Amino acid sequence: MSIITAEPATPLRLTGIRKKFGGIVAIEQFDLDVGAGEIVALVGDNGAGKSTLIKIISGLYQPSEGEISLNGEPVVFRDASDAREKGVEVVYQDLALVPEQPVYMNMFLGRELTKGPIGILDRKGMAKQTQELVDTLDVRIPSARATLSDLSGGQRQGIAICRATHWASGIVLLDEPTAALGVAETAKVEELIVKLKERGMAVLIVSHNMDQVFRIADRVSVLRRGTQVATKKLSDTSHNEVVAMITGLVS
Amino acid sequence: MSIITAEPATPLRLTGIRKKFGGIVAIEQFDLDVGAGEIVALVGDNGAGKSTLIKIISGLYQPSEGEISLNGEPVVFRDASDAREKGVEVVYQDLALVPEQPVYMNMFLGRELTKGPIGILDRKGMAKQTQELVDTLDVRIPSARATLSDLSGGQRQGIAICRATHWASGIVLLDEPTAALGVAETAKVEELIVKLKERGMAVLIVSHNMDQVFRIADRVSVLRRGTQVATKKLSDTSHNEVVAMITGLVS
Amino acid sequence: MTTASSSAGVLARLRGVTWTNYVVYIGFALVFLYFAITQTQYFLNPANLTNIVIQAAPITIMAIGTVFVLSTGQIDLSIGSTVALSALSAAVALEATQQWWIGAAAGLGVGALVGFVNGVFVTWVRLPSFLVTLATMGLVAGIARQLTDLQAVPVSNGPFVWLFGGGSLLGIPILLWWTIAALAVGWHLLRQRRYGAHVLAVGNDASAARVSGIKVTRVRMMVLIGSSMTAALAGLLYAGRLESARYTLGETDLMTVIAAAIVGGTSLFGGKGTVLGALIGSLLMSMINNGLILAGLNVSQQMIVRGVIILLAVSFSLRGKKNN
Amino acid sequence: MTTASSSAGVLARLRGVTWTNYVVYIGFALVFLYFAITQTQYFLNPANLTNIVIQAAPITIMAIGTVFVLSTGQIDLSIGSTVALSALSAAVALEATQQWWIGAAAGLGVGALVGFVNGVFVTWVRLPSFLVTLATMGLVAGIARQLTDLQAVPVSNGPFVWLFGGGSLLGIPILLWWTIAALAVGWHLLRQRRYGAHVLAVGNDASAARVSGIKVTRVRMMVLIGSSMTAALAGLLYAGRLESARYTLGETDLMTVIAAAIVGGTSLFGGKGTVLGALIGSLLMSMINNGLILAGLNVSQQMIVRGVIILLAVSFSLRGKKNN
Amino acid sequence: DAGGAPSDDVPTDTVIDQFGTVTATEGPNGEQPTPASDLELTEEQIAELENGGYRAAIAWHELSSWSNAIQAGIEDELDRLGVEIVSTTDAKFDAATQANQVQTALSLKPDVILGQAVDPVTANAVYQDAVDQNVKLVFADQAPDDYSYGKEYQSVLTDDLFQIGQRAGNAMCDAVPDGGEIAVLYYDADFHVTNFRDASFLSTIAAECPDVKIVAKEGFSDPNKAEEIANPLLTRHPDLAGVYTSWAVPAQGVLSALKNAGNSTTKIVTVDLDDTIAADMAADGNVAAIVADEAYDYGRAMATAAALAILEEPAPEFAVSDSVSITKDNVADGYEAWNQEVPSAVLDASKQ
Ligand SMILES: Nc1ncnc2c1ncn2[C@@H]1O[C@H](COP(=O)(O)OP(=O)(O)OP(=O)(O)O)[C@@H](O)[C@H]1O
Ligand SMILES: Nc1ncnc2c1ncn2[C@@H]1O[C@H](COP(=O)(O)OP(=O)(O)OP(=O)(O)O)[C@@H](O)[C@H]1O
Ligand SMILES: [Mg+2]
Ligand SMILES: [Mg+2]
Repeated sequence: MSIITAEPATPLRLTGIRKKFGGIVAIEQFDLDVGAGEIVALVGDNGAGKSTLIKIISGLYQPSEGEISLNGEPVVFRDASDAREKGVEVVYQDLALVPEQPVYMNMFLGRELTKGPIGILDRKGMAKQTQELVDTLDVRIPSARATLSDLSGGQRQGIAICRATHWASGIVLLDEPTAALGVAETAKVEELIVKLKERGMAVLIVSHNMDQVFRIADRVSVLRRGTQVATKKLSDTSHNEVVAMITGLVS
Repeated sequence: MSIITAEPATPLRLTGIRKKFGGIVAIEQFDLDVGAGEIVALVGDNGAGKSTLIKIISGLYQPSEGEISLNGEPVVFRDASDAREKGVEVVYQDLALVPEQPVYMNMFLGRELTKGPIGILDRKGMAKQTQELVDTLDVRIPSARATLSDLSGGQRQGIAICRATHWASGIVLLDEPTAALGVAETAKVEELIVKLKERGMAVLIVSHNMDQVFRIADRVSVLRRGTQVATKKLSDTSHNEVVAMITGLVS
Repeated sequence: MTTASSSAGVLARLRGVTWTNYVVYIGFALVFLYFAITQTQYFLNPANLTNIVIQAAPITIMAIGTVFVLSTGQIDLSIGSTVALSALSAAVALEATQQWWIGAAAGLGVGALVGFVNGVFVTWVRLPSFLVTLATMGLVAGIARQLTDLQAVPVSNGPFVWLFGGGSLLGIPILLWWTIAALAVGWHLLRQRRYGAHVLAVGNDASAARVSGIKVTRVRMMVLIGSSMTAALAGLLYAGRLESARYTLGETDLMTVIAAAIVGGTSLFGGKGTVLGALIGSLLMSMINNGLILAGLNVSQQMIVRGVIILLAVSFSLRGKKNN
Repeated sequence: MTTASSSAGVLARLRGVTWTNYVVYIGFALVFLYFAITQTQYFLNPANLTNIVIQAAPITIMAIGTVFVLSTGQIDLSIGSTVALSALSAAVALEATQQWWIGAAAGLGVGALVGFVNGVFVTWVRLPSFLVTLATMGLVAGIARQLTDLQAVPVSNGPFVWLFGGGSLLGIPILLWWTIAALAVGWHLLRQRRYGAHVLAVGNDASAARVSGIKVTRVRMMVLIGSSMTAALAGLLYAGRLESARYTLGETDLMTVIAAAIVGGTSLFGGKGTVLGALIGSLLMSMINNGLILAGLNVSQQMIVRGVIILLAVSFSLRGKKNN
Repeated sequence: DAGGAPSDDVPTDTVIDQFGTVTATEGPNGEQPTPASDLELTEEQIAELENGGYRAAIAWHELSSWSNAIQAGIEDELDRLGVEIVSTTDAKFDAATQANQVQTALSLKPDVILGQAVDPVTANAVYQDAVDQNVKLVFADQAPDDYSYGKEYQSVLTDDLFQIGQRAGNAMCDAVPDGGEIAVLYYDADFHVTNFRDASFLSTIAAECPDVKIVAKEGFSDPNKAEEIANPLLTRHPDLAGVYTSWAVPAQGVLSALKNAGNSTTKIVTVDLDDTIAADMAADGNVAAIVADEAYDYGRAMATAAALAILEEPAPEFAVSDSVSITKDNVADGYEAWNQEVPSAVLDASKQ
């Protein structure tokens, strides 16, 4: 692990993260740096602890032990708004959208546009911008004013991705962002992620799709049953080696 | 479309299915037969209408027009229990599990095991069987008595698949069943689906994963923006042709 | 394609239309028509119609506060006793100072305090709002009884009585102005401001709201304070109109207020609220009470017929809405 | 690794332990201890302790019915007036026939009917249970008032009074037996039978329950009938104990019953219910009422202190439970 | 019009019509009244009480400013006699609650229970435990139906309900012109005190000013919502000369309806002292007269009866307290009857 020098501090650093739920240890010990303009993939079997880690970084869970630093500064998030204020944007696996609200409201939730001197909600503006954002992803939705719960699974995931990437300013966490997406939509989202990287974001992506990992990530970190097995440059490893580390068939 | 003869009737036949939500037409017109011992894949972009079709067959939605026949008999399902009683088992995209109940309860919901002369719930028996079922799928869960909402996304999907396949007796509908699963778990589930086919079930699977479609399905039906583009034998088509039909880049 | 399935298609199309959201007005219209026909002479008398609206004023205002509380998935049972404590505090303060604004401030201050206490226990101690407000309901009622030892307190301050009771402006009774103001503020907050969007989001899915950066705790606190403040305002209106305050004021209003909100289309389980609906709901209740008295029924008969009318009116209004 | 984060770790570990589900008993124990210490002489008297349980009997029984209703995500506001109508019907039937079982059947039959009407409007017409039961609450109360024209009706049938009021068996008061029986049946239904699993599933996620083949409509109907039947039984118990029936019986029980269920750990929003918790909740309420009278406080003070004690007891019990 | 016509008939089958024409206050079993002011204790009796360490429990059917005035009388007198009040309860008009409260209070081993039963039928069972434990019972207004004097209970004290109704009736006759129309707002519940008083009011009107027409009898169950009843009443009978209400709380609603309709001619007569009603009367408002009982002395008489019961001395079977008619001219008399200062609000009102 590098010692902090005069060079720009690492956007995201995790040190000795550990998480227990009651008696169950979900994460044993986890260390990782994600640099600016870097995409790190987090892979592992079902129940390995990937989403738990994402939720810890985004302030939804508090780690049982360990430390998170953003840009060299240790931080303690009491809740998700804390993390969000520090520039952490997330696509959660369970999406975390509000089902009975219109799509545009979900897109702007907590950051609604207002207009006029007394700050009236700008519903029209939000709907328009939402449509534009969704269009860039090739995700077709019936209307930006549709109720979220009427959308298909992939459409909802598209909304969640649009929301996170639109507001991204420093760190982006993506938990299986393309799981519900079609072929074309997935390609568009991968493009988008690469663009985030080019804009200098630190991206941490969870994926079960090895092809995807090899297509877009710079490094990969493997979790197995809560234990961090290894963190490697993708150029230094192979498809088979990663799968072997995930399943534990080769150590 | 074949005329019904003396040979065993088709397990599942859809004729002229059409579905509108208010002003939106989700499915224009859909016809399909799924034979015994056959796996048909249903593919299409996000929002194409795949899940809507699954929900129509499983009795959750009523079609605006069209007819469903099971084993040659036209049926009208008022709700999901009707379909279930006729032997239609489903893995829904949004899983349809009860979050605050233990895993084993979810596995046996609506068909709980009982014991003793007055029919007391056999919690122990259900937990034991659940653990066994989940083990065969390689999905690791903390415990069969864990609360469902504490499970990871993949673990939940595993439970939903176990439930549907365990009770399968005639028709199995799977809506993106491996979207949240890891590499090893996906392989196991594909194995299981092939076994269902070997047991003579009619299987309809929705998937965005073309490799998977080509690995396990016999035929594929393509939906684009609610319109049925084509239904083909997989041996008569290619990866590229299917993708082209999905995206509509080649007609 | 059978006839059955295509008529099902028509039905499905009809159901899809969003006017189902507005049919609560049908129930209202039906009840209105019923009384207009059976009790023409008295019911349609303009003074009588004005009375219906004016009598509904405190209920309407509290129902607006309750819309916000229910929308966040909470409930406030303490509003009834807050009415009494606010009215009594105002009356006592008026007696001591004879300054209308001190009386008003005393009443509203009491409301804010009750709401704050509710909020603290709901958000910091994280107790169910039902239990917290049930406890404070008793607590506040006890304090109201203690305050003047069960004595009613006259209110004789002219400006206060004008402002909260008998006054009128541009020929329109002041209670109507208060109703209009509460509606405008409530509607603006719920529909036009971020606050309203956050209220609905918290009630619909609190954890999704939380990860979207909404201060869930603060929203829950605010709606509880708001609800108590509407109850306090209702207390002032009772005090102004009756020119007196008593510990029994508001005692029986709780169910009417919640019913008004729910009849209007607000969900008891959060995530759905409408301010205009609360007005309709509250007018419906007021109209039914008025019509039944005009019909000359005794109390028992009124209770029976009221139950039947509510069932019918609501059946016409809400039937067919999906309610999973 | 800072001290702060490791002490947070300890806290997190403590929170993870499932005993948080059982701490409602802590609140109960604390209140018990408080009265045992401050009112030793009178409170701990065995006769007094028996009184607490016996007085709680109707509330406990109704709370058990309410646990089922709340568990499915509904609410039944009509129980209070069903108590009165059941008691009066039983008393009138007894007067006419002097057969204890006809009286009991009349009371319980009325309960089943009210529950069925509630169920029809909730499941077939698909109205919110809050509105339906609010309407039938008034309707049933009106009928109860009409039935005997506000007159109280004495109950003099020996077997009836023994069975539902003053009797005792094996040295244990009959009301205690009823409580035990209701607990056993309620616990068995909720924990040991499919029915209970379906009730919780419907309340937790109705659409998931539906696709799992659960007859959601039937479950909703059943719990409403069950709830009215517990209210009817409570009515019989009141009639037996008071050796008379009156239209005001049960009028003030509604909130106490719901509070007992919720204090016990049942959720107002469905999906979570506990029968034993309802017992504890109801005993807690009964104990507080008892202790405050013994403490010699005046009525206003009783109301204030009751509110404070409920807040504190519940704070100790429910604090720290996750409540998203 | 079909709907309106029947509603113009004045009902004759209400809870206040069940008594028919009443002529005097007597017990339900024909007990003859003794004046409450006759109750007295001897020096020896007082001494015995002071040294006895006796205990009393008070069980109200419902609390109000009236019961407060009584309670004050009871407290002062029992205090003087050295009898400790160990509990006070409010049954909120619920018989089952009262049963619980009496049962609980018995744990405190009182020597006597004073108070008012929710109703005489349910009260049989409510007080049975007390009877069994030989606790003495002194009731306000009515004893349990099946109880007999000197056996199960020791004394009943009551207002002269007939006199109150009669005073109210006479006040109404004075307040409205000959041939005027009046309305009655009665408590639509089975509650003896108000039912009987209202019956006496009706009888008095019929006897003393038969040309005054009773054009409406409206029942209420929620006294806080009387305005909702008064408004339609005024719509239907715009020429009302007077309104009688069973007690002061509903009168408040009527007053409000009149004020808001700008009506200063319709007169109100009601029962029970109430600061707000008294203030209106003092300020020459709509309220013409109030009838108030001598509640404080009533309370003291109850305490005295309780003391006699403790000492196993005979207390009167049926003692009756007086009442006063209050108009603008003698407001102070009313407050004296309740042993209270005339509140400044009422004094101010009378100066205007
Ligand atoms: N709130 C919780 N309480 C208890 N156990 C939990 C909780 N959340 C997660 N777990 C457990 O922790 C483990 C890790 O879960 P996590 O969701 O992080 O897995 P994951 O790696 O994201 O899996 P998937 O690929 O299936 O999404 C699982 O065994 C899960 O059951
Ligand atoms: N209940 C509903 N009300 C209104 N519109 C709906 C409803 N359900 C689905 N739709 C619309 O119908 C279309 C088809 O949805 P469906 O869920 O069937 O898509 P899908 O093919 O399953 O997509 P995905 O691959 O993203 O899961 C979408 O545009 C969706 O917005
Ligand atoms: Mg995950
Ligand atoms: Mg889908």
